[in-house]
Amino acid sequence: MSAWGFVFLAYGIVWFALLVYLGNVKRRFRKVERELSSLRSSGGLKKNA
Amino acid sequence: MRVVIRNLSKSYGLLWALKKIDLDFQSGECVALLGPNGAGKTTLLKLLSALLYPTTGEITLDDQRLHQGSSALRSAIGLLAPGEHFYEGLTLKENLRFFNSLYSRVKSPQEIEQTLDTVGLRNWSNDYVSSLSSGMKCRLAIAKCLLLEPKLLLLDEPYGVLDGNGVDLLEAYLMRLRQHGGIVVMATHHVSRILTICSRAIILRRGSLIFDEPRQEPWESFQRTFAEFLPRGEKWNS
Amino acid sequence: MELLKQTLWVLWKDLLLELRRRESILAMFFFGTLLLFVFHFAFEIPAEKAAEMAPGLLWLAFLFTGTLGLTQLFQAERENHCLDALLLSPMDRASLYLAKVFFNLFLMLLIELVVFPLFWVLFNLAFWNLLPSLFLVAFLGTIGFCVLGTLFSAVTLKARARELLLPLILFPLMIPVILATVRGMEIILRTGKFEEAFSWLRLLIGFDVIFFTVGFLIFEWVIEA
Amino acid sequence: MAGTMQKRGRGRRVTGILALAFILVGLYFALIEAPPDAYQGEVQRIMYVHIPSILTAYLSFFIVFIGSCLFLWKREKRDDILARSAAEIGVLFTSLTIIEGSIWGKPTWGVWWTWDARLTLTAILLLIFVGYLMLRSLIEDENRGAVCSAVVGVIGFLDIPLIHMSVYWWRTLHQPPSILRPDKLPWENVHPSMLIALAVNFAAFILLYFYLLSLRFRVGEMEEEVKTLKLYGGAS
Repeated sequence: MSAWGFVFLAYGIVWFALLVYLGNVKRRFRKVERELSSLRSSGGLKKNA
Repeated sequence: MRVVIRNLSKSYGLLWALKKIDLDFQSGECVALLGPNGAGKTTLLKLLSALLYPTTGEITLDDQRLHQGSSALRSAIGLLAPGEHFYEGLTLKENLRFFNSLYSRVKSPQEIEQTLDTVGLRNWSNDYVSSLSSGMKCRLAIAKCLLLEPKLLLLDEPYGVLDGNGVDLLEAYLMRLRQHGGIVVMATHHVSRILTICSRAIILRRGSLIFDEPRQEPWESFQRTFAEFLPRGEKWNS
Repeated sequence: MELLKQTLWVLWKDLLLELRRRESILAMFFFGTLLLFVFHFAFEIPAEKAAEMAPGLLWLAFLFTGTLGLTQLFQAERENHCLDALLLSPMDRASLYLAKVFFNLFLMLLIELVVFPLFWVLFNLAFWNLLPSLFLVAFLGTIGFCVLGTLFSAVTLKARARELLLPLILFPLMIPVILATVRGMEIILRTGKFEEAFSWLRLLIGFDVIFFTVGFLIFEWVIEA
Repeated sequence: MAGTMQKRGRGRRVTGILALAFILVGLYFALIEAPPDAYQGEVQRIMYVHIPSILTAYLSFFIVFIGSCLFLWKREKRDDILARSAAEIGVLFTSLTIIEGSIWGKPTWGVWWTWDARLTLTAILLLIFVGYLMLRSLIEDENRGAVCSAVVGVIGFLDIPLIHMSVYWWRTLHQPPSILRPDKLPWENVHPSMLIALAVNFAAFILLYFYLLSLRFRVGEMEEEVKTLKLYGGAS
């Protein structure tokens, strides 16, 4: 492994991991946003009234 | 002594155990807390004894709000849960001495001995609590209340374990407590028993208050409301 | 004053229960000695290196024994909802913390009083004259362990997998105590002079004081949560 | 309430774009502009990622401390969500720091892991973070979990200086500080563009951190709102 190999390995892991985490948070963001809008529109579930 | 409950609700995760309860207890009252299983009776008792804190609303004792720091208020509150609140490894006398010291009540050993005698546990006073039957543990709980003299006494289904003599003992004590200006709140399923001594009845269903009236002799409204909670075929004459 | 009285009463209760059942003290004692044997088989310590490895092995044994004690600390309160009984009473929650710290400290010191000489005998070490000063270092370390351990024993009281969670949270935070105690003992063994280890002891005393005050203040919120 | 939501949303997008810009510029400086180090050569470029991520890890631990203190004091759900989000991102950055540290260590010392003071400290920080998140997941009761995690957050932070002191004393005991170690910044013959690269990358990491934090915080807030809606929806 040449010196550059290590550098790219380090940079690659860092930015890949951050990208994956960003995607994960974005996905959770959209999911909870959808859930929220559906809840707000139907005025809350009447499940356990 | 006055207990005011305003807009009290308690939720566990996504479920409401109690929804918007408003109650007002005066000195000398004996309140029967009735309702099916899971109606929120035990939750209400725990909130009243400051073991749980409300999600919304508040409870005030003599205009002092019950919150986390109010340790002074707690010396006036007693919770009688049969079979609980005692160290199995200690003897009866040690348990009583220990809890007396926590409530900083100064009671001489003779007084403790004498109280144990009144509840009929004199010859077990040096035995371990683990060797007692559940009925005797309930009597020990009564002895504890006799010594700690709470103003607000909460009871969680004491009738289940007490024998005839024990029930008389308990009801005599409750009567004396009410005469001294105390308040009694008892959660129970022994409806016929509690109706003979209570001054007011409250029915909870799924966390909501559906009935709250003082006792009167021909109590049709109570019978109508409570009929659905009686086991099939049982008819009782109040 | 009230605080002290209640602390003494809770301590009296705990000691009485422990005297009668003797479950914690015996379990911790035999577990400690068992660890010594296990270390002996596991490490094959040559005679001359025994002195150097002694502090590390000893303190490791106390750490695990202490954790065993911590998981049992609130056991009496778990039976019959006795914790609710204590919370019902107007007692000062901090006195419960004080009582439990002293109780666990008392148990661990008792164990250390026995396991220390036993370790010396098993690994036939010399330096018997150094034992008192070594024990003082271990004493300070045990205070640090009990102060933080009691708080985390209450923190994990109602958590699932409580016995696994307690060491997982406690040990990383105990690293200053582990390093200070073991290094302190090692220096004393090597140089034979107690003064040499003063820098580590100051760190240890700082740890004890800081986390005693923090634990004392925070305990009420944890136990009532 | 809705007004501030839009403002915070826009604020977040701006930090996001800024972060992206700084990252690109930082990459350019770190990989191309800055000269290789006189001793270590190209591999020293990992420092431009390693040092900022350590600082971000410690920053996130500080935010967990702030969130925990505020929560213990005022018991507002908002502070608890802040602490939880910061801890989650803190775990990410701490583990990245350790990975980079060992990648950097391999060519310079020939081993993936050395008990070097800084690597050990980051590993301990990660263990405390993991303990924090594990505790929260293992306590059923919402409020109790929040209070107990806040306690771990506060005590963990107060313990950091003591851990630092003991680990550094322990390190100097064993290994005299050699010149060429990743944690020793080669200040003597530093080239100005190296400094710029470090500064830019540092800004990039901080901006990215706050972008991720506010995004994760928003997710936490909305999850909380969903819970209250379900709760109050039922009871109204």
